[in-house]
Amino acid sequence: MTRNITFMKAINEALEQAMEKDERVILLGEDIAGGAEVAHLEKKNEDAWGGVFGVTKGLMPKFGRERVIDTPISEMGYMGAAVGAAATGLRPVPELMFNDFIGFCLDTILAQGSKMRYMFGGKAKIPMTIRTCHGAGASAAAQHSGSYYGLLGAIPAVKVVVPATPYDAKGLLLAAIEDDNIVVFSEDKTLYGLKGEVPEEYYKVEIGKAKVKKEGTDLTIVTIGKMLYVALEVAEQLANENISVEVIDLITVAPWDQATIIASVKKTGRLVIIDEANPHNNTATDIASVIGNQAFDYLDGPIKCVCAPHTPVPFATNLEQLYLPNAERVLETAAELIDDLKN
Amino acid sequence: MTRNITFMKAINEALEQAMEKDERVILLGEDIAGGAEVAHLEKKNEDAWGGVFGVTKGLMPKFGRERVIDTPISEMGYMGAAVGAAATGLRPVPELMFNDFIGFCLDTILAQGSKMRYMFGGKAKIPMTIRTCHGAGASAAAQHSGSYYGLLGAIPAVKVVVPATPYDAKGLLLAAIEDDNIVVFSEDKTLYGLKGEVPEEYYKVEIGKAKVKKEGTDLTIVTIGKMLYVALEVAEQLANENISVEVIDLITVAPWDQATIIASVKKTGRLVIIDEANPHNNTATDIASVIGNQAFDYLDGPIKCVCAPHTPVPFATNLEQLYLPNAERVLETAAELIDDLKN
Amino acid sequence: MKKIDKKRASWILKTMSDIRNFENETHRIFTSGEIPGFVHLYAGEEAIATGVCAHLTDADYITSTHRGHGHCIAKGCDLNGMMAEIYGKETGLCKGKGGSMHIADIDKGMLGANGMVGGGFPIAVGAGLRNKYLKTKDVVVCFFGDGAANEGGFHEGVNLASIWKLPVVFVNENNNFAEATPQWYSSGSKTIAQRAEAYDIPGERLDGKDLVAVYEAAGKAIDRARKGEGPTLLECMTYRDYGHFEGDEQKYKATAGKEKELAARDCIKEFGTYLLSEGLLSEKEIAEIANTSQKEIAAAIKFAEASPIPRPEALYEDVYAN
Amino acid sequence: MKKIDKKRASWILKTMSDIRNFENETHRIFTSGEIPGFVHLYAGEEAIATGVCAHLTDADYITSTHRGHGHCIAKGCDLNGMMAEIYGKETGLCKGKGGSMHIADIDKGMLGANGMVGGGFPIAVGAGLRNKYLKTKDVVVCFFGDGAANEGGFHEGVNLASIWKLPVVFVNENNNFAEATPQWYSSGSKTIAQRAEAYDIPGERLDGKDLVAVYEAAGKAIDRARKGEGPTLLECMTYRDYGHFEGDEQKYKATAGKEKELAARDCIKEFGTYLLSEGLLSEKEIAEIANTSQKEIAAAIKFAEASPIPRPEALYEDVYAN
Ligand SMILES: Cc1ncc(C[n+]2csc(CCOP(=O)(O)OP(=O)(O)O)c2C)c(N)n1
Ligand SMILES: Cc1ncc(C[n+]2csc(CCOP(=O)(O)OP(=O)(O)O)c2C)c(N)n1
Ligand SMILES: [Mg+2]
Ligand SMILES: [Mg+2]
Repeated sequence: MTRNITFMKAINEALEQAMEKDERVILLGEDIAGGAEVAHLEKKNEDAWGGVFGVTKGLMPKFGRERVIDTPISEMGYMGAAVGAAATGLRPVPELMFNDFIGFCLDTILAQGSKMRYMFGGKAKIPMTIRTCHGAGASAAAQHSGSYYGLLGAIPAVKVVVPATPYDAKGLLLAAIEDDNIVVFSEDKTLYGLKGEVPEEYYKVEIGKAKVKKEGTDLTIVTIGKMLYVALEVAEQLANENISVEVIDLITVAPWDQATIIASVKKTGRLVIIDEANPHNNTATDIASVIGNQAFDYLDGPIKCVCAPHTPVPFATNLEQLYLPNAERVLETAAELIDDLKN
Repeated sequence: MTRNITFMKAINEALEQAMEKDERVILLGEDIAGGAEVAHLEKKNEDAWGGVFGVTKGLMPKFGRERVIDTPISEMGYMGAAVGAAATGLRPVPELMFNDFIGFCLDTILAQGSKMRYMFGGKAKIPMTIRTCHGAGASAAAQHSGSYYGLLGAIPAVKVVVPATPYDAKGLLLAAIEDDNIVVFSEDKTLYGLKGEVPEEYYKVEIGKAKVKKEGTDLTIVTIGKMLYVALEVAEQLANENISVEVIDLITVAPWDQATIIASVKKTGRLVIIDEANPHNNTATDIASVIGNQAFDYLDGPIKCVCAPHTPVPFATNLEQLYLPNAERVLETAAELIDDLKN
Repeated sequence: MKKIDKKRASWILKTMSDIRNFENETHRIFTSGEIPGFVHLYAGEEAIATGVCAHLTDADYITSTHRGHGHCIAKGCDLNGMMAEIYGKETGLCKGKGGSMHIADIDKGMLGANGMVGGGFPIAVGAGLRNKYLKTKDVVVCFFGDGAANEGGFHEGVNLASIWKLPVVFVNENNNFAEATPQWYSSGSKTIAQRAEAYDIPGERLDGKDLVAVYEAAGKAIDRARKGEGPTLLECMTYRDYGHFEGDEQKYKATAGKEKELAARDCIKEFGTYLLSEGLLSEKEIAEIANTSQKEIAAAIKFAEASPIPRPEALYEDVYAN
Repeated sequence: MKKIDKKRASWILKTMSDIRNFENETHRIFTSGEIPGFVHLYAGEEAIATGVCAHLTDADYITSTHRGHGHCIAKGCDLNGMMAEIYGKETGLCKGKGGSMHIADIDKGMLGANGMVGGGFPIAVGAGLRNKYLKTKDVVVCFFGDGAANEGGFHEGVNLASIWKLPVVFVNENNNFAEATPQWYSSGSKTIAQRAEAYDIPGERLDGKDLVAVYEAAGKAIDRARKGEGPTLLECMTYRDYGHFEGDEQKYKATAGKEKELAARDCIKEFGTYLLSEGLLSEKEIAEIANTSQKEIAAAIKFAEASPIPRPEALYEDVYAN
């Protein structure tokens, strides 16, 4: 059965179903339950927080503190512990509260977890899913608003997924937890309240497969995460001008789906990529480079990237709104490609 | 006066001259002197190591342990200390022994040093130069052979330079130390023994400016670090087939020099970029994306990137050689662009 | 260490009151929805920032935490600029680009609130290294929470300060919780002070609600640092009046017992009692200080509200130096 | 803890000899230029890996360091596979893709040598968490150097093991140096053992050249861990016979005094003397073990030399699972 539930609830449900299905799945993170060893909470088997945004709420009461493990503020320690637990047979799902904290635990991913299998000649596998959140728009300022899925996606052996809808969030997270590799599952913190249709049962969304969210013939827009909604807005506006936009939600940032994008570009000849990350060495530029090479003969114009500026995220609300790629900027960019179509 | 000295000596000399010129310049790192508080060394005012490759050899005897500071194995601690010292008026030059250790100290760069100026409304400046080394080819295996200049180059406010010649190494390092920003100075460990002409005196090479190392009209090859020598080899081979290659040494990876590349591509219409980093979200793809956009109308074919494969660096010598971009692979790639020119 | 004379007593009481009023007002305004983002209030812990910073000049440095308003005020940052910053206004200390978690004023020796728990350790070490290298007598105070004591940076930072005998005082604010996680769960050691043993430096746990206790312990540690004798670790037991951040339900807080008693204590009132008993200030003088403080905070709010938002171009400014 | 009976004594002596011979031969071959890369030799420290691993089964885990050959051998890894790995051959334990710094055999409970100093702490904690979660009685030993004790990961790892009472024994190999930096320079604390105080766990410094001392201290700590009583920190004082890595001039080593005396000790000879005095093995038996060991190492070298280099396609394999 399908219900209309929030993005946050979809993630919570995926965690619950993954834990029900497989005893090896454990969660680790700072205050993902909250209130460990606080007597009156323990007595009532209650979690004080359920994560800073409440995403893991209710899981500790259901599965106990053995499986929903509050950690001290020791990102390197518990993220590396997840690597160790995964290498020895568990399927940990650590939470990095904000992806901006990656600088504290990158070694455990970059040098340890992602390389073990290769360095050990194929003997290890590291089935772990790192849940984290990214994105500006919540006035969380420079150190809590970055988008680092692209930085992580550059690491061989690491998969990175960025869901944009409650449906995909649930199905992708279930797929990630079943995956035998390190999968980074990056949630846009401003989407937690977004509602959408989500089946009750256990299902998976394929990692590595992009989704065509709207078919079109004149212009392809590829999006990551909540940039999907920017693209849909743009598509609607351009439809008024009789320009037909194909919108592709990338979903998996690494390894991203070349086939779907190439097929679309062959049709439209025009490509814009929207990525909230800082503009250099990111997923958008990677796509532009690969597609520019693979589909060169089909392109009617240059591939355009619309990204955040090359700056930290500012606190003031008006500046933060300017920081985020929006429909206006995408329309301006698209205009450079479709001028000839307008009449 | 100009002498023929090694890449390593050029760096050593730059450090020496920078320290002579400005008392605020101090060096920090693991065994950059070596033997701190070992009685018989202290008596002779001798350094036991001078860095793991000997790059900083002789600087402690000359400037003392107050300015050439051996650190414990605490990358986060001393790299962050460099940020703190820079924010309060010194010009520290910390050494990260291998760039692969970035996962231990990324926070101090990503979240602290690079963002301070912005977060503080322009009140801070962080004049520090991080010396580190990258690159495969020394049988140093997966955790000591990576190339992460592109990862660092993605961070706003961080400049990244990668010298390919002794001349540029000295002049760039002096420029980096005079720069008021965080500059990552990434040395290819396999170049340390390379000799070249280097002036004795203090001089600077401009950060942000690429160098045309060889002029040509048919094909542009942009290189990073030692990939320059791969390109020069390719250029020579193609010259035999009457194909004229322009070789550009990027030198500065962030922010990289658009103007020089665009000017070249306008002339040649064909672009190959060689980057030893893993292939996704790296500097090569960034260049391909930007140039593909800016110079679209001048391109006779797709922009091609030749990078390391999407794998860790293998230990076995034969595999490591396959891992590295080489002339053969670049020639194959170039062939796709210049087939029409051959006769 | 200077004694608490009348002038000092006034400064301390004023500073504690400024912090309390600033935080109470921020709480009120946040609840009304006018301040965006994450805000962590320092109310309840005033004795620590104030008792420590009473020993510092503008030439001394501090590193702060996400709960940084108190440290800012105690270090002498401008109240108007602070409030405007929290509002995200152009007149803010950081031009509205930092916000509550990143307020800083390097000219005042305030090296920034910090959104990264434990982010201050290495920065403080670096500032201490600079002080030692330049042969100044200036010190650095690194404020950090009980939760931060479990970050690797604590270990690296304190160890570096120890081996290099840096003039850094590590001031732990043990308010019993890191978010919703109690210190007694997250630390292997019963106290944070005992971790000093791992670096052969002095470590002391003390009553962080008692201004005089903090003032004296900090005074000793700072004197020691100025004399070049190296770092000290002080663990100040305290409690926060509000939740971890604005919006926290605080379910984890004790409903009775010792923790509740600690929660009930008011460090400003206690200091007032001390001042009266020592004859340092009169009831009237105390009331006047309270009054002035309230007015200044009210003025800061007016200033912030009347200030313009940043110009759009500010988005691109202040990335690179030069 | 099991006593050192005849069988155990033979295993211990054989293991120590294997390590010594493996390292001496590796030194010889490296000098001849046939082995590439960075190689860090364990010779001189045999008593630690052996005395500790004598208590372990294949179901127990260890994490190792860049100086990992000794741990590998003591944990029962195949000598042929190890030598072939160091040569970068297809028949190596890691198919030649890891090399000296990354030898591993998860089936033997050996979670890998590690090129990152301190890289083993969190991994050991994770394996310990797994053991506890699965309610096994298996333990994890985390070997680490004196230099590694200054990494933040030490602090985070030991603290996590302490609060979760994990079955992890932290075995510090204090060989006086991290590369060319002495422990007495890099650590604020005089001993590493005293850092146990920061986590309220037992900590002990002991003679790491004395097999029996290591065997007994490790036995106690491992028993404690198996019983669910949590982690222990052991600091084993030792010295390496060779330089930090092959090629090191070792200028920093003492030329006289206590350090030089430590350097002169041979833990294998000392253990031999013990065996004779206890009547556990005869001179002849000892000589036989030495002999067998030499032959096995010689065979391992032959095996490695005769083995093929990896197929080119191996470059692309073993990145992703599935
Ligand atoms: C590196 C990092 N990890 C986690 C967080 C999320 N976080 C913010 S405040 C906090 C609790 C800090 O506790 P403590 O150090 O005791 O300071 P307090 O809030 O009690 O003043 C946490 C976990 C963070 N901001 N940075
Ligand atoms: C994170 C990290 N920092 C630095 C190094 C370089 N390095 C390799 S071994 C070593 C010294 C290690 O000393 P110690 O822990 O005492 O072990 P030992 O070599 O004495 O066995 C250093 C600094 C590294 N490999 N990894
Ligand atoms: Mg706290
Ligand atoms: Mg050592």
